[in-house]
Amino acid sequence: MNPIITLTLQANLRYVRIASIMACNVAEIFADFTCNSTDIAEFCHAYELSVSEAFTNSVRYAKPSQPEKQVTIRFSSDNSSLAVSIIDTNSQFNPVTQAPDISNYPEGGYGLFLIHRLMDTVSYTREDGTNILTMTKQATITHDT
Amino acid sequence: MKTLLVIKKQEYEWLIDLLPGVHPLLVPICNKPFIEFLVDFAILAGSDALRIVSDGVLGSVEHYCENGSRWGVEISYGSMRPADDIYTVIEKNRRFCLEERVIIISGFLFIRYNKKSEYASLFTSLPSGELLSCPHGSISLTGTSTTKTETPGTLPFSLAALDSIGKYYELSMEILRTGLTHYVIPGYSSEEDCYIGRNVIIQKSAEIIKPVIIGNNVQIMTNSIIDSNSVIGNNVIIDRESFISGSIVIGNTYIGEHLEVKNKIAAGNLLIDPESGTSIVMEDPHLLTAMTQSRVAGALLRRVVHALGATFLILLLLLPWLLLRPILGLQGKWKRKREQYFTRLPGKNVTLTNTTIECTGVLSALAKALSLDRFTLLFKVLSGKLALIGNQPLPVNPAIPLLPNTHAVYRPAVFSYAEAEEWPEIGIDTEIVEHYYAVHSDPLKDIAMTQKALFYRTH
Amino acid sequence: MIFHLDTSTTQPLGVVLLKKRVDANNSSELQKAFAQWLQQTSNFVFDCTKLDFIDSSGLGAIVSCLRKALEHQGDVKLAALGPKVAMVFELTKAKKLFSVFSNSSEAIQSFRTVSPK
Amino acid sequence: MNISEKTINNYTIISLKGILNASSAPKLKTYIAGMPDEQSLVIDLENVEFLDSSGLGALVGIARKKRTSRAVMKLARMNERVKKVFEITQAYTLFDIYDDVSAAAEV
Repeated sequence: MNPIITLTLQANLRYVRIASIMACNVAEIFADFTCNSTDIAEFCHAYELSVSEAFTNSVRYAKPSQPEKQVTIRFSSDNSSLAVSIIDTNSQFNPVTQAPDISNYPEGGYGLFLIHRLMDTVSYTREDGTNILTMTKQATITHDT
Repeated sequence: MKTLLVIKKQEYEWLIDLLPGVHPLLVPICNKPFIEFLVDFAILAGSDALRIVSDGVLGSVEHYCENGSRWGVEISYGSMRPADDIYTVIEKNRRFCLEERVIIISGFLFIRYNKKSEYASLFTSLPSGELLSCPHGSISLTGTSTTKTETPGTLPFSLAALDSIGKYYELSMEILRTGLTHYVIPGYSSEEDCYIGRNVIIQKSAEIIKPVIIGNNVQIMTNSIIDSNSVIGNNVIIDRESFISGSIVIGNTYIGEHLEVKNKIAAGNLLIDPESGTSIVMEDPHLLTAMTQSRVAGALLRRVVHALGATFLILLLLLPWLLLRPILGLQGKWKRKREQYFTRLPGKNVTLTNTTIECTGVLSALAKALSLDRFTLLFKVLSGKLALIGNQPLPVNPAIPLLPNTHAVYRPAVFSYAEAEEWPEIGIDTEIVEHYYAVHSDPLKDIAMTQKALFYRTH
Repeated sequence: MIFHLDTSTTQPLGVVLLKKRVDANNSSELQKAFAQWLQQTSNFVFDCTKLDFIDSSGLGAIVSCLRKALEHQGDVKLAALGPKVAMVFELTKAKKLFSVFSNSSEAIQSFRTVSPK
Repeated sequence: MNISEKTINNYTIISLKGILNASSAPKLKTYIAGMPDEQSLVIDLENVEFLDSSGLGALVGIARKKRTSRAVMKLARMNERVKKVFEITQAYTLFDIYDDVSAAAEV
């Protein structure tokens, strides 16, 4: 995986849109070179949504004791897939997720579930007090038959 | 003209249990997904837009049909609540139904039609209201006709409700026997009762009797017989000496050796009797093959052979690994990721280090050629956690906590049979190839396959 | 597994009521017991009224019983196959090896009409 | 995000424009909280460019409130991007979804 760009933002919900627009744009530039035009919109939307979800989670779980918290978004890619990592210094969390029980009208808890459904692989590692949530999706290369 | 399809989950739910893994609207009838028959009909009737409305999940249907550009019709999707009646559904889709005439097909219905008949002008001239109905649904028309013509006494189409597996089977057989020319059926056909897909391998000694439909990527092995009135789906293997008659073999099914499938539906590891609805699970690996093999002795021998093979490879690759690993590590080309994978035992997982070598430069090319990325995995063979060659390990997916049961034979391994055969490493084809070899391999063949895998990975 | 000897026929007939499942866990039990029964008679009816699951080991065991009975100039006839069990027999073509009857009295009767040599 | 309001029959039509995510969802919640609980709503989503689960959560929260106070809440004119989120989470099962605002405000 080759690094593309890294963006560090203040952990504030005000900036969630910056993160997700950035993800959408990076995905679009990446997909432009790799996949057929029909799938680009869906590919980009998956990144826009997933980063929006992950960034929101990072901000929500930031400890209020450290107001100058930051969240880093790092993009890297290889020939066919694009990875985005969301890195924060919050406490450890459990990334395994299940579908929320919709019949109870839950107001939250959809975030990680959505990410898992939108992305091909989602991996979570904890290194030196940082959480790294990496989401990867394969750009669909449709073969002409 | 537009067409509104209203299909409630409650009407198709029964099919989910019987044929799991495929959305009922995509269940193949004579190798063509159900929904496509309706799309074809809508187009024949002159529709330029089609909306599919359901209270159930339509994700995979959307994924399959997309926006309809493939058929030159605009397809959209809508949702409804289980309790909604047809008028509420029309209200919820008012914008869609506005201004034009709309054919409303409600229920999990198959429409019998004939592609040679003229439907477009018929539908513009028909008066509004219900055209046909049956206990499980109806077809009706909104808006007023532009031309004044006599309503024909009988309409050139009829309804067949899909409410049981028996009906599904009957309908498939009816189309196969008498209706193949009425519909667009996938596959190559030089005779009207025989359709064969792409990449079909039929052994010389195998016998095929019409009428028959065979899908893509099908292998029919030595001395097997596909008797009349059979539908073989895509990616199916019919193994040696087996006999298929009057049966539907759904895609991605493996039929083992010496089996007799008569008037049944085979889907994955399920065998269904359409008449009684009884189904048995062919999860017992022996039922997939001949019955007499001694499995235990084979398993032990296999383990020993695999361990010896792994030891050999470890000794061979140790020096290159010791030399190249630190260099590539320093260059940052050696990437590792630990992930959980399923083992053969349900509920037990194994953590494997997945190594990827960035393919730039001579050294990494060399490391890749020597399969050094799999080096550490070889030790798992010695401890019996992995086989040397077998299936590609399946990553544990939190959305699916258990090993999908389509893998009747699953042996996670360092190298996969698919790699040895140079099949694409993803997708359902791989599964079938791996399944085939997993059932057919013996320890000696395994060594040969490992060699092949090592060889092909370098090219 | 319940075994009894029916002596109403010209030759004694072994009637075996198979249990709920005959599978990898208990098929060897059947084979062992069958060797014992063979010392008393070589004609058998396997009553499958209660049998509702069979896997290939179970099937293998029943086929091996048949083979041994044939070696002793006898036969194994099957009675009252449930739908799932019947499907396994059909699928594996094992059904062709056996005479199958809808209930055990018919199967017993069939041994009476065909007089054994 | 912009919120505008009009009335058709007994329904208040809330039209949203822009982004509905964690940073804008509170604005919607506050806006709705300023209305009587018994007021039935149609939320017009035609101009929602982007919605994530925080936005969805806000809509689900409003739906729950309306349900307890026996008022009606309907959604109208969902675009494909918004629909995707409803579909994955199966949230569409909680709402009456119309493709036309006036049809939604009729019954």
